[in-house]
Amino acid sequence: MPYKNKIAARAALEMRSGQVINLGIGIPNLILDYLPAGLEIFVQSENGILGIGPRSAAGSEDRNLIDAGANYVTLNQGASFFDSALSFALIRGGRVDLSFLGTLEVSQNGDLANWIIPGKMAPGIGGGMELAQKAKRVIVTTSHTTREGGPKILTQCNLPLTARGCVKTIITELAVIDVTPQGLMLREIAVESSLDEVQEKTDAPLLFPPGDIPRF
Amino acid sequence: MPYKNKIAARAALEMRSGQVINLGIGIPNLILDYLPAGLEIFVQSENGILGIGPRSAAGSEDRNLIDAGANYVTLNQGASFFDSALSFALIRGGRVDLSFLGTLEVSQNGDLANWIIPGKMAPGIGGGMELAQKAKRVIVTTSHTTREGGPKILTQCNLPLTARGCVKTIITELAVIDVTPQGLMLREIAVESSLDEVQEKTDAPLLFPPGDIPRF
Amino acid sequence: MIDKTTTISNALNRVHDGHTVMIGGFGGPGTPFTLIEFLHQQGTKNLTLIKNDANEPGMGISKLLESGQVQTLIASHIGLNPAAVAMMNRRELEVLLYPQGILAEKIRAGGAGLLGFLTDIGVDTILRDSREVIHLDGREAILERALRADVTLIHAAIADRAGNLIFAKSARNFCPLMATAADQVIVEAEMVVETGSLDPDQVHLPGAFVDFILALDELTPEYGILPQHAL
Amino acid sequence: MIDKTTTISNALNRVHDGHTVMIGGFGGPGTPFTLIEFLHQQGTKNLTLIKNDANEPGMGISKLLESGQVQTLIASHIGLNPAAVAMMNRRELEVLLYPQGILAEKIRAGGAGLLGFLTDIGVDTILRDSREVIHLDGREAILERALRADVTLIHAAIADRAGNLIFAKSARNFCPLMATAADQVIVEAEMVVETGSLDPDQVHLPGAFVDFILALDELTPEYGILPQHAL
Repeated sequence: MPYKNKIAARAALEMRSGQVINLGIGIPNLILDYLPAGLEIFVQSENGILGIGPRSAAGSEDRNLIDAGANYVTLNQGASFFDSALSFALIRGGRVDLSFLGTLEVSQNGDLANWIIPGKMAPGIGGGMELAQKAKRVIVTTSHTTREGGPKILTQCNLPLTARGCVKTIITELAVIDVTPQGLMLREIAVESSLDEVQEKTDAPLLFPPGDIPRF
Repeated sequence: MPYKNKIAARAALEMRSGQVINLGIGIPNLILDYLPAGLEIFVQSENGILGIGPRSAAGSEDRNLIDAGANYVTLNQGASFFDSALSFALIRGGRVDLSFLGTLEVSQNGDLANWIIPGKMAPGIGGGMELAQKAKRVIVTTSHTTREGGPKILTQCNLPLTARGCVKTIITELAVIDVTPQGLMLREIAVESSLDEVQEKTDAPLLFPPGDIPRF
Repeated sequence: MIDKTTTISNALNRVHDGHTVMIGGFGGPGTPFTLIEFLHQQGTKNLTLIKNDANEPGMGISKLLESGQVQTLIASHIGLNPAAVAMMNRRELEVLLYPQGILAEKIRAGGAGLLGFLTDIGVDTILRDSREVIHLDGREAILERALRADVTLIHAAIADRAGNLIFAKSARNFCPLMATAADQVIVEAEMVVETGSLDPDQVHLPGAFVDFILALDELTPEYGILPQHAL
Repeated sequence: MIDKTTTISNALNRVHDGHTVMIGGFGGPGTPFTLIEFLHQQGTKNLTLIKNDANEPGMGISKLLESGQVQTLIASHIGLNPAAVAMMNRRELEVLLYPQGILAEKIRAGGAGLLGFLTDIGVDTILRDSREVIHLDGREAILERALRADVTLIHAAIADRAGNLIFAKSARNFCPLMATAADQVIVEAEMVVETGSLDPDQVHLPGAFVDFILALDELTPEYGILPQHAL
């Protein structure tokens, strides 16, 4: 399984029935492919939709129905449409239970940096800042390291922040890590990885729970 | 014709086809009874309606359809419903062409005082302050004097204001008076009244246009 | 399937003494008379109520006012309820009155996760004296804070089990705004339909804002035509 | 009966050089491609555009950007349009970017006749440095001003002749907000129906906000499925 799919599959297990969930662009967009059987969630999209289903099959797209990443999507039972102001009222008003976001950097205290590389990439914030700051729970889904192999999980972020202290959990192809008041706590580790590898590729100290660390 | 109906009938002539119009409580509520033939207006109600028609005939009321004065009303073709925030967006955003309001006092520079008598009557502002301040045109429909015969049209208001300088026209059972930069200009006079009577019952100097003053 | 319908007691035992409660409705339409009646019977007290108006004596929230369950009422106009006006004048009830659209905006701002907004409504009136005033481009503006509540009670015409709502005619008014602005939202619905039976383009309020639904068995006379307002 | 339908030239000659123009749409859905194409052909310039995004190269408002008709673009995210990003980076186009929901609120605030609002979004980030900051209860808040435009251009699925609008699915997005926030509002509609044929409870935007309606004869390929976003 490609690493992105592995992350998405693991991330899917964090959802609970009844939750309102926002899926960011990139890896989060793959999560619906791994929806556990029987789980009933309400996927919100910033452009004014609640109740998104899987992406539309080729040939069955609806020209009026895209998600915030411009993908043609389907609807689940109980879906609804609304304007952009209400869509962000839902986000900023605290009705999004879970927001999955990609990132450039994430720090040991949950700071998130995913929207700007000064002088290099600044296409706009989109809905990410409001989701990061106001969703009840933010989970970062990301490759454990940069394309060049450098760490993305850091003692502190170097890039400008999207929101401070917002990330609760980090899911990578190597590990599931919770951001706790004490620091980064390793919750699970990939079957093909090791404690040493995870720590080596993480530029912040990791805490380990007592006993065996579950594998995924 | 009772004086209230006379005022309403004259006020009805101020409307133009296509206008969005808000009718306050009291005399303004009678205006629809005198709608000129062929005139197509859109009556807005603060509780979230555009396109109100006449009051419901006895026995044909709809329990879900009242205006802001709690009267059961009918709908015209092209009506729509919306929430209270959009209703006041329509008002404060400048899309109400004409607001008819009753008053306690009105001054020669168009100040309106119609919501509070300190220590005596203060049931709340309702939608009146926003209508007075933001409708494109405010017409006051009122008895020319108080129940005790005292003046309501004054050099300046004694009561706390609803909005400053908002009134463009005053319609009473005796006269139609425009508020102009030069002062109160008598536009029309009731057939049964006289210039002397109107001036006597008005506690502010009146200007008279050249030539005959039309009667109504 | 997610099913937010529940019993009235399970829903309303979330309202506790001292809570701030938003209650939908403009006059009769949209007022959740059944939920209010139960709250009255439940005896919850020291409430702060947020509602456009005070209904009329003996009806709707006037029951809560008259029984002394309410400490503070935040409203726009209570002129149709002389009982409430009398309590206000006797200082048995604290009443905070706002221009109607400003009240709607304060609630909406709470629902939209804003801190407040700036308006010129009332800057030239005595309202200004009791408000926070800031200067903007050399002119005065009134700063209005966002309002939120512990619980919102509203009435809907139709709900699906996931909480998607449709309101009828002028019964919409403050209901969808208040549903965005409380930690827990309780809806009484005249009809409950299966999830999936509403057209997504015609839903007035997405189910994400709704926590509990009470299916109304009957509409008591309060919901009907009030003779005093008919011709 | 009131009939707001008109010709495209009569509608669009209200857009003048130097105007601020709001344009509906999130990606394709809701974008008034026909009105934009005519505005492109009309050659109106020095425009300030307000739109969520910049569409994609060669499409929608990108035509106006690429032809140099636009001085300033106020948006939320232009990442799907490398042409716009390149113009921004070469400083051929001034781009002001806001968090998406803040942009929506700024437009809504303009439409609601407010002066601005207060938010905590971004107070802990570099955004703060380019914003107006005030202190509220000992904490910092960002003051965002209301946005208004000379003209708004939007796309609707159905309009009646009085201007009541219904939007389709995710094509609603910014359209109804922008329609409240401009001095003149021009709508292109896929279908125009007689006034009285829409259910008043299902109207998404009341006709009072609409000045001109263009009945679309055909939907050009821009309105269709974009292969680059399909599976």
